[in-house]
Amino acid sequence: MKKTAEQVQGDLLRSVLETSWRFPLAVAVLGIFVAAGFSAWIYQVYTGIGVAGLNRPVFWGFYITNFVFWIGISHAGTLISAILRLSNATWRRPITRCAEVITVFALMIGAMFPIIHLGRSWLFYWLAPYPNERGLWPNYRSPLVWDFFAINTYLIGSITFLILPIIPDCALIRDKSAGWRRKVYSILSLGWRGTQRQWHQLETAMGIMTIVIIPVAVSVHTIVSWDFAMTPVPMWHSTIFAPYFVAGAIFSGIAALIIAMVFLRSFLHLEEYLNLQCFDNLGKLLLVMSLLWFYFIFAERLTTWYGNTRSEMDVLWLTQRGSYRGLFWLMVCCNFVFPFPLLAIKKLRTILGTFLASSTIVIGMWIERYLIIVPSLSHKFLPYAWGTYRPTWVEITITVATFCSMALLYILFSKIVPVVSIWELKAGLRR
Amino acid sequence: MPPQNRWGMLAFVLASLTAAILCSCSHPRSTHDDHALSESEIFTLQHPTVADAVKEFVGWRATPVQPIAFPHSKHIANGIGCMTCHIGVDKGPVAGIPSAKVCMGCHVVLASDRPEVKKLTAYYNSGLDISWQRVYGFATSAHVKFNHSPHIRAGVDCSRCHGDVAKMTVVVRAVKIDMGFCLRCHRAKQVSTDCVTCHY
Amino acid sequence: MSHRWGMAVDLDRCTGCSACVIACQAENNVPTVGEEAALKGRIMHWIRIERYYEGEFPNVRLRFQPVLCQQCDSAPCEPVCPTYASYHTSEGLNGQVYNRCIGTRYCANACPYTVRTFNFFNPVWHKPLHLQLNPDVSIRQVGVMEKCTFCVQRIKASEIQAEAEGRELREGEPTPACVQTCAPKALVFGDLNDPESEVSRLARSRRGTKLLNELGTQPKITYLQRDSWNEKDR
Amino acid sequence: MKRRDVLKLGVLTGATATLASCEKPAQQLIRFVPEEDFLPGIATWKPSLCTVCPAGCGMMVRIVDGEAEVVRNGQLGIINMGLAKKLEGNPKHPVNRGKLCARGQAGLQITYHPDRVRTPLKRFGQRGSGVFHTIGWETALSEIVVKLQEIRSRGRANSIRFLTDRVRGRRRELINNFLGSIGAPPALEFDPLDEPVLRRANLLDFGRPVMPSFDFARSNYVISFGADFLGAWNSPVAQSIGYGEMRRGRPGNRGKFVQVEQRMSQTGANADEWVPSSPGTEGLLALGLAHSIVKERLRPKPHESVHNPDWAERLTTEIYSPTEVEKRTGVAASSIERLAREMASHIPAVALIGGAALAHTNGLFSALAVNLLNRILGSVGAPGGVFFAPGPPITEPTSRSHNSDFFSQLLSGGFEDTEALFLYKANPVFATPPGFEIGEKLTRTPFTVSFSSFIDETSVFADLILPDHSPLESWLDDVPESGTSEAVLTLARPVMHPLHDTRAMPDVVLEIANRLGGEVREALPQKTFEEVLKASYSQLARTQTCNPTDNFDKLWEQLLEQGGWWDGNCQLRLPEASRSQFRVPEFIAPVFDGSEQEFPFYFQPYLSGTFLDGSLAHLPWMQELPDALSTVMWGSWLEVNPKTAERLQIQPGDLVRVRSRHGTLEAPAIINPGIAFDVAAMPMGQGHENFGRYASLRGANPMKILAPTQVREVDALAWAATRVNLSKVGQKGRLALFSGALSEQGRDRELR
Repeated sequence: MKKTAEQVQGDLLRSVLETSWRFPLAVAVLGIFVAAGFSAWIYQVYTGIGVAGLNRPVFWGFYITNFVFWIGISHAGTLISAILRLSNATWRRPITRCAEVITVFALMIGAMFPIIHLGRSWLFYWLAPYPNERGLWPNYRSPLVWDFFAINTYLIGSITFLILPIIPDCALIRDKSAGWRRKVYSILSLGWRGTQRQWHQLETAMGIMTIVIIPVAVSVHTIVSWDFAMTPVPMWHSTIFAPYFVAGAIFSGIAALIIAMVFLRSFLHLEEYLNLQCFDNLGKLLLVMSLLWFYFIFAERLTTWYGNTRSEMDVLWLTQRGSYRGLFWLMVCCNFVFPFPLLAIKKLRTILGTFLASSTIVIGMWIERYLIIVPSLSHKFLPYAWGTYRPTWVEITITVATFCSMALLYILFSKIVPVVSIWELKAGLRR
Repeated sequence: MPPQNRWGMLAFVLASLTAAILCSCSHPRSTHDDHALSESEIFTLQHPTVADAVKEFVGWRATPVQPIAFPHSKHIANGIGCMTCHIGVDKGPVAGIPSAKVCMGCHVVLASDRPEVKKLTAYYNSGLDISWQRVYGFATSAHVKFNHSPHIRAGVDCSRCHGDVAKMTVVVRAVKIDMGFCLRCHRAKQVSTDCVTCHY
Repeated sequence: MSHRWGMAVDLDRCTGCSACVIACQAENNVPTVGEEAALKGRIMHWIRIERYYEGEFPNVRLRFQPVLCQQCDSAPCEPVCPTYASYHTSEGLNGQVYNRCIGTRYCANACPYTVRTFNFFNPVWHKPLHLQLNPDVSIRQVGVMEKCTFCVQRIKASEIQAEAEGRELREGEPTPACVQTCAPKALVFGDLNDPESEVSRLARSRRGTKLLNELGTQPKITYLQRDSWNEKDR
Repeated sequence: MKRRDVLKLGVLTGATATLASCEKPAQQLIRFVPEEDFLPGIATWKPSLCTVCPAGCGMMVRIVDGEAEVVRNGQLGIINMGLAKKLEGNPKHPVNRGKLCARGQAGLQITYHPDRVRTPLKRFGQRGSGVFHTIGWETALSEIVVKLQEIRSRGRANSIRFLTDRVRGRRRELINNFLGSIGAPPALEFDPLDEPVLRRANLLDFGRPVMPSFDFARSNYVISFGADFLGAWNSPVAQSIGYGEMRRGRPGNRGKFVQVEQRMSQTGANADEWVPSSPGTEGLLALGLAHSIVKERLRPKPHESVHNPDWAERLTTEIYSPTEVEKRTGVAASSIERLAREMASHIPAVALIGGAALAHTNGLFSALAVNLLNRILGSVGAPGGVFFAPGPPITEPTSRSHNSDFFSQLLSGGFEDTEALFLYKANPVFATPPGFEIGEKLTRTPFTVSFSSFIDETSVFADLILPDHSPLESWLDDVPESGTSEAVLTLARPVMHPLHDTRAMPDVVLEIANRLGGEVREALPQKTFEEVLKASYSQLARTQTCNPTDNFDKLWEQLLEQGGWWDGNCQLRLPEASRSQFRVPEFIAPVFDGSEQEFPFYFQPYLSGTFLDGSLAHLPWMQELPDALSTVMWGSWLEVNPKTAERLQIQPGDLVRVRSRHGTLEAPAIINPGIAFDVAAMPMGQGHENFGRYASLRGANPMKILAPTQVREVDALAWAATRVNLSKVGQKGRLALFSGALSEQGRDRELR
């Protein structure tokens, strides 16, 4: 039986207005992990980047892997919801917001890593252009500077994209609550009165953002891929990298979204809203991306193998049958072999099925980034200078901490704002 | 012990551990196989304390306190040129700081009754030199190599960078010498502003 | 006239004695990192002698190949640096401005010759070993990239000397530390803009090749390949 | 727990200087008035000479002023002083002509080494325990004087011994004069870098017990039997310069270089043709070549050059025919004949021998065989050949005694009765097989004084350590023995003031002589070594052969300015090779210690290109310099052929136990394609018990498993005459490799 607008409202506001014992516990546990990661970073800054496992020739390791990974995850939300908004898919209504939230937080986390990874983190601001009498500016030919601008644009964009549809809901909470909470939300709701004019402005704003955000999102991961593709490193210097990275980003993004949704629906009792239909549709999307991913890696590997340049073949074989073969084949299983049946077969494309598939995909995509970065660096052109890389506890702690911080931020967010857009759902009911 | 043995460590253990290290990290880490070395036994660029690091970062430097209140004004007034005492400045990179030996060259007879000169004599007689405190000079993190002699050949007046020392009793840092300061002059005189001219 | 510093490495003369490595270390304040760091592959030498075995016993051959910064004309390390810490100097060297370096290590990835070394920690000297440090070269801090500079401090010194004496630089001055000490004269340094200089002459040799020439980095170092002996040579 | 001892020791030695400084940071230290005048920040170059190996190269030292923490009359303070910053070759010096090897340049770190002995030390507790406490010079000196007087009063002066490493020129003269004047035998020398076998051969053949020099620059063909002449053998810098010219110095004429050895050395790596012969048969191969040249009349009248009838008749016998030689050497007869033809048709051709080839029981035979080959090639004293550096035109320092004497003493047990022993630099405890029991002998010696600047395995037994100045802080002179065609005297004044409370050994000896009084003082009237040098160099002015001058002081200044005396026009011709008649030994197969069944591998230690015999292992620069071939840093290793490793299932880096009849050691394995299947090679120089923080308890010392075998007819250690067996320990060793791949294809992945 179909729920009335009031019931919907109640279900969705519950998470904000009532607090269960689970909330503080989760915050505490995650908080400890995040604190650990933070102190590990302080230790690194104090002692020197050498406490990481990096060396010559492997100058980039876990940190850049995480950077690429999180920027990839950030494609979960904005892009998906934007596309779905454009295509006016109604089933998108309950999921758009939790998707956009992932984008914003994943971006924040991802953007931290280049700074963590710097030899002299305290000078990161030299990436930003600011007038000075030394007449020094950042080097606009450097992909890292492109990154700086792309990521910031994307961050601002997606924050706006997230905030806009939140305003009416904040107004709603304001009206429903009293005391301090009323004060807070009356500020957050930016004087939303729900007048015809305001609704119209919101719609147009969303319309514009939806269109603007898509090219921005694509550009971000394109540029991240160029960090690698622009340098003459075996297996990096390839034109396929830009689309390959974008596809991979959306791939891992959707997977992350599905995982997030599973937790939300169980913890916040949103079973009716984040229902099988959402998972089924997302599952189909995921299947497409999985096939696309496999197509890309196949194309990349085949071209390299056929081209048969010595330096590139060294890396190719190193990953496929050398010391990295274990990781490589695990990645292939995680990203394709295992999820493919789960997503392809209708019977298996259940909530559990999509959840399992997504989990392996997230792991697989992390490994993929690792395998793009480390083997190539360890086997550059002059064999005499070949090396290996092994992460230290500092890198591992920080990596773990970032996953926890993602969860933490998500939980806190769901405490402040309903993770499912109430007014959009109502709008859906009205039809 | 290879790192992967530590992989199992729980994060909150690490938190306390790192915190402990942070507190205990009072002397710079030796990249050599660890011998228990006190600060005085090793030479490194690491700042002794975090505070020092911050000071250098914001470019704050303490004003030097000289062991002897040496009046530049008086000496210049008596017609002693800079290069009489600061030898080598026109030949090489650095301007020499005269040792007590040089001072005594005159002061064994001149003004030997003045209190400050008495201090000087006391130093010299006990075989000691005066530990003058640096007034100018660059932070190590500037990685800059300045050479006086070409500037003097180019006719740059000492006061251009060191202020009007003739009017100073005890020298103070009258000019803030930063990269902007150098560049303004280099641009004006149309001499090289290539980074590697000074930074290597 | 402006200079274009270059080098020639005659692999037929090089004996792999490593004198250049220590000369460089002494001249440029290259720190020793200790066994732990060495195990991690973090030693800091600016020049290394690569050795490659060929064949099987008893028909074994061995090649030595000194590798240092190739001072490329089209250097992959330069465009990628976000802060211009690695840049092209007016005399065509691949400059490395330590104080401008924030330690992205991007240049080191881009360098196909793996000649850039990185200060993973602040270097340490057990006193009084620090008294040997060369005052003409800055001591690099933690988090800073460094590499062979063709002994730019020597270049600058001799330029200032020439300016003081009001003359042009002569052939043979300046000389980097590695070249100065090379007993079999395998390393030759000079001005490529001067067609008469020995280095220009060697750069035109029939045995001349560039390291990883196919990458189009246009190195300023020419490697003269080893010859095999044949009866006719008299 | 052993390491802790070493640390304790390190702390104790550093005591005076560091303890004071521990409390107060540098800027609070007192300042001393500078002892010298200099232009601040402006480098000056002062001549000096290199003492790290026997080559005796001339150096220029770059001096720039700086602030140093020094001890002056008991106080720690800062002083502005000229500091040595870099060592380079002296461009004018005939031996190294402006060039200097890695080891020589690293010598700079000896002066600034943190573990240098900074003040006189007195043994404290057990002999050899390595625990000392600091004492003043006055007490130390008077103690020695009293002891010497006591010994002389008992008429046992002849039981006083002075053991040095290679020390030449006035320092040796001074030591021997001192010993003579107190009635003691001349100083004994122990220098692992020396080649006593070759000296003996040259004495027999040419009447001079001298290391040879080579004129590679003009040779068209060089064949080296095991001599690492581009690495650490004889006069490497001079030889490298010559080699470069031989290769590329003469347009259109590139000389050929052939190396004969079982393990590819850094020198062998540069050969056009690398010939592995079985160990100890190098001499046979040389004779095989000689045989073919004579038989096939490849040289005009080869018999003329064969001065010794023994040789003459033996050469032609069949036992040296290529076919016969092939049987023993494993080198194909065809290639022997080919090589013979090549070298005979590419005159000037020169042969040399050194290293392991001389360290077999039949080393002397091999050396004589190579000398013969040189005679037949007509390259003795000829351009592009082998020659002997002329001696300087002033009185040769009293003739050197070489390792031989020391070894004969050891072997004859003559060392036992020693009452007082003076040690200068020599470190026999480290560099001799345990069979000689030198450690035990030292513990039994009643009174031992060491002039060492470091507490090493030998000086740790001393009762008194009177630290010498570092070479850069001392007056030095030297007479290079080889590597030059000119007569050379290298002379150097101190280039910097001493950092620590040390004194130059010669000055201390003079001081002791002075205090002993009587005929000793009369024999050594001078107060300082500088006076001694000046006195004996004054002869130069009087020498008739080369432009004599009446103004010696002017000449003296010139010498100090230039860094010594040498003169192209003043060549002393090599005396026509004496046709000395001696019984040529028959070829006898080399004898090895240990049965082939139980110990299947020939064990071949070799002089490390970085540490030499180990005397440079304490320098961090040397420890971190990747070995030219194995590319190992901060450790030692064992080299085996890939096939052998495969057979024993040894992976690179596996810890391997090496066992001989005289001991065992463990070292990580390195796969070396350039080594014979039945040979296991290991570098000397690591495995120090006591040698400062960088070397102590690092790696393993191959000398410690060697048999105390003697070379036939020479008092010398046959250090390549031991057999070993190899077994896996079953764990990985610590191995810091620099190289990432063995071959350029990069197929053979290495540890990194």
